[in-house]
Amino acid sequence: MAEGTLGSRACVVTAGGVGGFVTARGDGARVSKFPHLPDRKGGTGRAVERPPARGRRVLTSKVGMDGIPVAKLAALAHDENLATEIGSTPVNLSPDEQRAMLRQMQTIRRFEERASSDYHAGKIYGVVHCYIGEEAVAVGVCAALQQGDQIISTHRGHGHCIAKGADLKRMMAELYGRQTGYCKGKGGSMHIADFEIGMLGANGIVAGGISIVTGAGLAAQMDGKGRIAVSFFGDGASNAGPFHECLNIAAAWKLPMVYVCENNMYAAQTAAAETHAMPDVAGRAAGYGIPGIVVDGNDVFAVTQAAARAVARARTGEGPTLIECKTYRWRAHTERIGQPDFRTEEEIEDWKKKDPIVRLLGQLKAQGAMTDADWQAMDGEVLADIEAAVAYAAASPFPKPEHALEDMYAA
Amino acid sequence: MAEGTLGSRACVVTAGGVGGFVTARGDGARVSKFPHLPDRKGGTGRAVERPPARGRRVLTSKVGMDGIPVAKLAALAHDENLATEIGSTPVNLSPDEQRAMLRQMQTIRRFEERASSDYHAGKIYGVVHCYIGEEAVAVGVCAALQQGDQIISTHRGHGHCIAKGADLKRMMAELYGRQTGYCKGKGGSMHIADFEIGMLGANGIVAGGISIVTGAGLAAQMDGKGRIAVSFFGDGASNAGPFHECLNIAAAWKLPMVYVCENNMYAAQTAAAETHAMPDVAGRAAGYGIPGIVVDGNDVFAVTQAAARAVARARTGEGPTLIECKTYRWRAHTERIGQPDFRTEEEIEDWKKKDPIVRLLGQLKAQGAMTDADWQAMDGEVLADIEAAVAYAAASPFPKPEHALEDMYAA
Amino acid sequence: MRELTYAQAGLEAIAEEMRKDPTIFYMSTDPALSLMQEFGAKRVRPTPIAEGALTGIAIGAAGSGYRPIMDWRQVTFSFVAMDQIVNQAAKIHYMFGGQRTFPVLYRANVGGGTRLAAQHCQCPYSMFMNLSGLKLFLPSTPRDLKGLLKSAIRDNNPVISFESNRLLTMKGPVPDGDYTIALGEADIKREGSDVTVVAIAWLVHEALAAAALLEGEGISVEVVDPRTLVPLDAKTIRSSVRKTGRLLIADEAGPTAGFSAEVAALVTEDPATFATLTAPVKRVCALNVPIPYSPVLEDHVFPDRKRIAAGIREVVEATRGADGGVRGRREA
Amino acid sequence: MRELTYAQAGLEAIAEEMRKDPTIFYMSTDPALSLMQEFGAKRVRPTPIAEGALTGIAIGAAGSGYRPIMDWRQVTFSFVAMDQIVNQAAKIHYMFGGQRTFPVLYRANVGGGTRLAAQHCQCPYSMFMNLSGLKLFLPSTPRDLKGLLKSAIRDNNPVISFESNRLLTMKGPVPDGDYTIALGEADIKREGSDVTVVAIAWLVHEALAAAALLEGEGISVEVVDPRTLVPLDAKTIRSSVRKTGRLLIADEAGPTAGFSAEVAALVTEDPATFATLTAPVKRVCALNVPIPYSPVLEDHVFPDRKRIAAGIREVVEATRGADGGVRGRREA
Ligand SMILES: Cc1ncc(C[n+]2csc(CCOP(=O)(O)OP(=O)(O)O)c2C)c(N)n1
Ligand SMILES: Cc1ncc(C[n+]2csc(CCOP(=O)(O)OP(=O)(O)O)c2C)c(N)n1
Ligand SMILES: [Mg+2]
Ligand SMILES: [Mg+2]
Repeated sequence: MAEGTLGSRACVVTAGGVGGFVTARGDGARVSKFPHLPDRKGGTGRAVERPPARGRRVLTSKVGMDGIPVAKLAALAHDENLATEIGSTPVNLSPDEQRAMLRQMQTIRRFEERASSDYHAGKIYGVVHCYIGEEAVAVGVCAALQQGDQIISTHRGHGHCIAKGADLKRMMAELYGRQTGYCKGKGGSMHIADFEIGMLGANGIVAGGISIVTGAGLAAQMDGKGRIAVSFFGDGASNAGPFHECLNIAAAWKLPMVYVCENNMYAAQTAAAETHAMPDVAGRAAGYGIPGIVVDGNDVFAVTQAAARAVARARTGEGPTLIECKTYRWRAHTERIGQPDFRTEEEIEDWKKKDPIVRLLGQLKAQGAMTDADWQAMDGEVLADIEAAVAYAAASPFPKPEHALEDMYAA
Repeated sequence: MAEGTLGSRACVVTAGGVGGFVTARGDGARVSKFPHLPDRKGGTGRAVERPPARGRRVLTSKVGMDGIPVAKLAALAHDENLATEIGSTPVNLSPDEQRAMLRQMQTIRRFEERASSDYHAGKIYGVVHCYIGEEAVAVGVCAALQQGDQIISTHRGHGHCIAKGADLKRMMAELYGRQTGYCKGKGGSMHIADFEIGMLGANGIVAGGISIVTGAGLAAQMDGKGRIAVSFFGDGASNAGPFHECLNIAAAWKLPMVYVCENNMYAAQTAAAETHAMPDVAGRAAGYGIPGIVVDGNDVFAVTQAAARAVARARTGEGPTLIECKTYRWRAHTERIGQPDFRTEEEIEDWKKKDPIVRLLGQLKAQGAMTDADWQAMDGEVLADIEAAVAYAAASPFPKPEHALEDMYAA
Repeated sequence: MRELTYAQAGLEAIAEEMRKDPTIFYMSTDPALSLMQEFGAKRVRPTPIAEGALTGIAIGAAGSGYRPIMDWRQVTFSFVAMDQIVNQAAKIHYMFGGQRTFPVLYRANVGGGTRLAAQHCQCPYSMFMNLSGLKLFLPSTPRDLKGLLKSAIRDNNPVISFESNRLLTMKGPVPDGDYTIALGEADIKREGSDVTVVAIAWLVHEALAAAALLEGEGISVEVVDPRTLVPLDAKTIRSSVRKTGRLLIADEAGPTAGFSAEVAALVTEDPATFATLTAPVKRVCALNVPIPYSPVLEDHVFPDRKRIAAGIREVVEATRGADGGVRGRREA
Repeated sequence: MRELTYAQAGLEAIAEEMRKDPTIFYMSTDPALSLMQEFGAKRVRPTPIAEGALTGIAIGAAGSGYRPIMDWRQVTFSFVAMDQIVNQAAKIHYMFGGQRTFPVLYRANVGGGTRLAAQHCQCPYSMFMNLSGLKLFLPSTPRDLKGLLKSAIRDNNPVISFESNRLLTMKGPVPDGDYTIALGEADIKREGSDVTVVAIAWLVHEALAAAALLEGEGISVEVVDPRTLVPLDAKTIRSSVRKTGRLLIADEAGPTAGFSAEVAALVTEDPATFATLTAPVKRVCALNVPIPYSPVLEDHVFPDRKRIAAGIREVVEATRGADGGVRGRREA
């Protein structure tokens, strides 16, 4: 880790072997190695103990991501635009827009609360992966996009769908396995998609979507209409081949791409600290010659500012950016019961205190843009939307068995 | 690119968007973007013109790799051992050892000159990829290894075989498709291997061997006997998924690995500048928290010093290192005729002037460790060895057709 | 005999072998807790999600004296590792002239019924059958799984253990103590004289159910479970067909160039067996589509006891005598 | 008619389509020079060696209005892209309920004869046949290749064009002007009455040579070239067998669960065709090994006209009457 000054401009760079979070201002760089890493003893009550990992140092440093500056830039010294500070304040967002973001976040949460309970009630099949706790990432990134921009999602896809503007009714109908669902019941939670709005699908293969959306980015570049494409993926996916192949191709071809790593510090039951030697995935950007940004993924304004800069870069032909959003999932990896979860109750509770929705609500209240009554009304509307979606799904017919043979080949 | 000082120790780091070569001393960092990149006009006479590449900037900066310090360390600020200077002088090498290195390099060259002419004479089948011009890499790296260490090679494997100590007779017999060859005629040039000496095979799939040898590294770690493993691969392979997956795993698990990228600036007909946004593959090491070293791959002493340090790290449990050797192949991608080669005659000639054998010979002469007569005698011996290998191969029987059914399953 | 689930029998086989042989180690993105607890994180390794590299790492470790087990979990995740499977694992022994042995065991869950849709439900073992250099099995009972896994772990070649999602929680008798089941040996799960049903995995149980049903209709069904896909026990299959004169193949995979096609070919290319065939060969397989999510759709895609029974009736019908009795092959 | 090589016919198809349709672009680690020169580096892209990503990039671009062509070159390089082929390309249209079309063409060279050994010589098309969602073809002549490539480029589904290494330099007549050959239509390359030989790619030519040879022995051979593997023209194959009563399948790939097994099954599961079969089905395929390097070994592994001829004699022998004459199917 080296820190220096290039001319009068603040500059911070990460170097091999260290990394960590670094403020963009160069004042008092804080280096943390895997903050929030649980000690892997204990367990959440529902989880069984996992043997300690391979004798590798388990760092429990609690240097957090609160406070300001909340966004940290790595390896951005060369890019003046990006190296300016990203803060936890709304930039170019009207109160209405900010409220809309809050509402979207709450919609994701309420949608998934319902999906989870309907899953446990046997009305939704297979598996459901909840995004609860990570809502600021999808909403923050999608707020920086325009119609015509395309995104791709992961197995944990409801949040991305809703943030990109998908119809709750058709989403819920898909989860219910109905003919009126987005995929006519052929996809379910892991394959929810709405190509009309540029949501190229949840994907059941970890890192499986990164290449596809990079192809959408290539198409956008060839079109020359200033459209861009965004790949969402997890910390787990960042260790898979397609991450590397696509970042390299996008960098070499200057594709209008934004790669958003949702680092919730776990891939299913495996902690990122066991599979990454470095805490920051964004530190890999430098190797491809592109900016890597680390941002507090529970701060929707910071996320959207980071995204806006990356989107601007992409739209103006400067090429891809890697944004790493540090966040956390509140629920187990999937809603299936009986799966171990090695995270501690304490860690989960800590993160619940950083609830991105509560935070945004607090900011809106502080601005005077929202009262408690407004919030209650908003939540009531959101709940009504979810109810309507459920009612629609429940009233929709199942596909007919013979529909299984449809949609095989396009005409 | 930022440069600074951490305490009293020289430190240099590469940052996103720039990179390039950086001296380990921090004095006068030189940044070059794709040195030696041809302008892709012209052609070598045997080659047809290739349309200029995708309108992307084609940089022809001629900042070279000559002069001292010839080795450049990137992103090593945290590692005192590695950040010390690597020079073009023999360290811990007796004159005999130095002469042995020269002889090995000349053996590779003479072996391939013969393999090429026998290929064109129809005595060797399929395809032959020549390593001529890159001999210092294999010999320099393998000189830093011990028996019991394992290496894996690429489609361009003769040099690695010879440097690891393979028997020329069995090598040539394999190329001749004979029963006495290393693989009983089942492999040929692209699958030459000698597991007894820890040469785990040439591999016909680009990046295909990286994972396998990483498994050998894992075995070495589990054995706990201080053995290590080395992966050779090209600049082309550095863009493939296994490069990323393996470097990450090796870093996370601290495997005793050395990853050696032979950056000859082309993958078949495609220039690295078209497929890499950054000139240095070694700059990717930082993202995994491991050292990345750029070294003049035509300087056998520099290569072997870099390798020795990486090997020491691996042997003492400090984990993997990525070494990038800048080098050049003199011949076309393969010996097959009719394949285009977009490199200019000028570029090829430039590199021939940096002949690693001539350079080492000069150094030995300067030391007084070698005379012209010695050299002639040595070359004569090498040629005699090759002749003997050819005679052995030519006198060996072809396998019987029914041998095709042998070696299918191990007992 | 004590009863274990299919999943338990698999874990027991692995734990028993790991206790005896310190060169065995296990890798998976999320390995079973019981294995991690017993053997610790050095021998049971949670890995990054990089199945491609890990599949190759297993090969390299195998060539260096270890006996790695790489658990891909859902078979659909193995496709990211296909280069290492096809170009490396399957070829490495042969291509290098047998210089080293590569004892690797890969595990993969296959099959539907889980409502996990196209990217988690698939039965692609036939794709691997067309390769040369791997051994493959797909057991239908806890007992078979345990015995085959033990043989595979001790085998000096790369072996893939395909394990059925639908059977994971199914219980069955498992003998005490150490036993193995040899790769390449079919098991006749039920004897019969009118029709041979060759079935694998879950469909063995569906075939047995169909056989029980048809017993009441006077049709005697023999159920042959090959258990191992490569090498396939053509001898047992053919001799069963020579006895019954009729063949139905039941497979949870689609038919095209699949296991079912191979069995059909093995029988019809063998002159002695072909001569005894009294009815066309019948394949009862999944519909030729990716697996859909909605239960209505998924259940329609897969074959089951009903379709097997209907198929058996059809095969028998094709050779039913004018008097309505089932004709034996000799009368045909 | 003018003559072109197989390789030239392929390039001509692509160039002609690219001239007409600006949404077509081409990616390959080392694309053909003629294409780069004509269309420039935006439409004919030399890529990093990252076939996995590029296979997916093609899918994404296809879903965004383009018609990409991704040339894997040797089929063995496609295995690094298998996840994108199996889990994405083959499933994406169906899994998302047909929301978008994905018109991608993949090209892959298959087959031996090049002395390039196991990692460059393989005929794994059967692995892809077992999937649902792709179309596949493997032509035997320059004319067929050109016509099929044009159909494939215009098709709205992912299609794989398997192209034979052995035929690249083979010349054949190619009509002038624009023409297409529909996917899924077999071609009877030679008519005959005693035996049906279903052969693909290079083995069509070997089968024709065998047929010419056997004409002198009084055996009349019909050679059927399916050309397309998925969808496979079962109708033409079955009706040929119903005419001849005998079937031999010649494939450069190994037999197990392969194209040859599928053809055998298609014929023997069809009651009307099965009823006319007078001899066991015969498969003439590659030996079941990875492809070795040494010419002696490689040539031994692959089937050829001699093995096909021997196989035909065997099939005919199996049904030769006591008088030594070849029995027609009706007399059987
Ligand atoms: C190639 C592949 N391997 C394994 C899995 C099983 N799996 C599903 S989600 C998951 C963890 C993904 O972690 P991450 O990318 O961090 O995303 P997160 O679940 O944390 O959002 C795993 C291992 C899979 N779907 N695909
Ligand atoms: C997966 C794969 N894709 C493509 C090829 C064809 N191919 C063989 S060598 C080569 C270039 C390799 O370049 P590099 O890694 O730089 O090694 P070099 O030949 O320069 O030594 C290519 C594209 C292959 N063998 N494997
Ligand atoms: Mg995660
Ligand atoms: Mg190269």
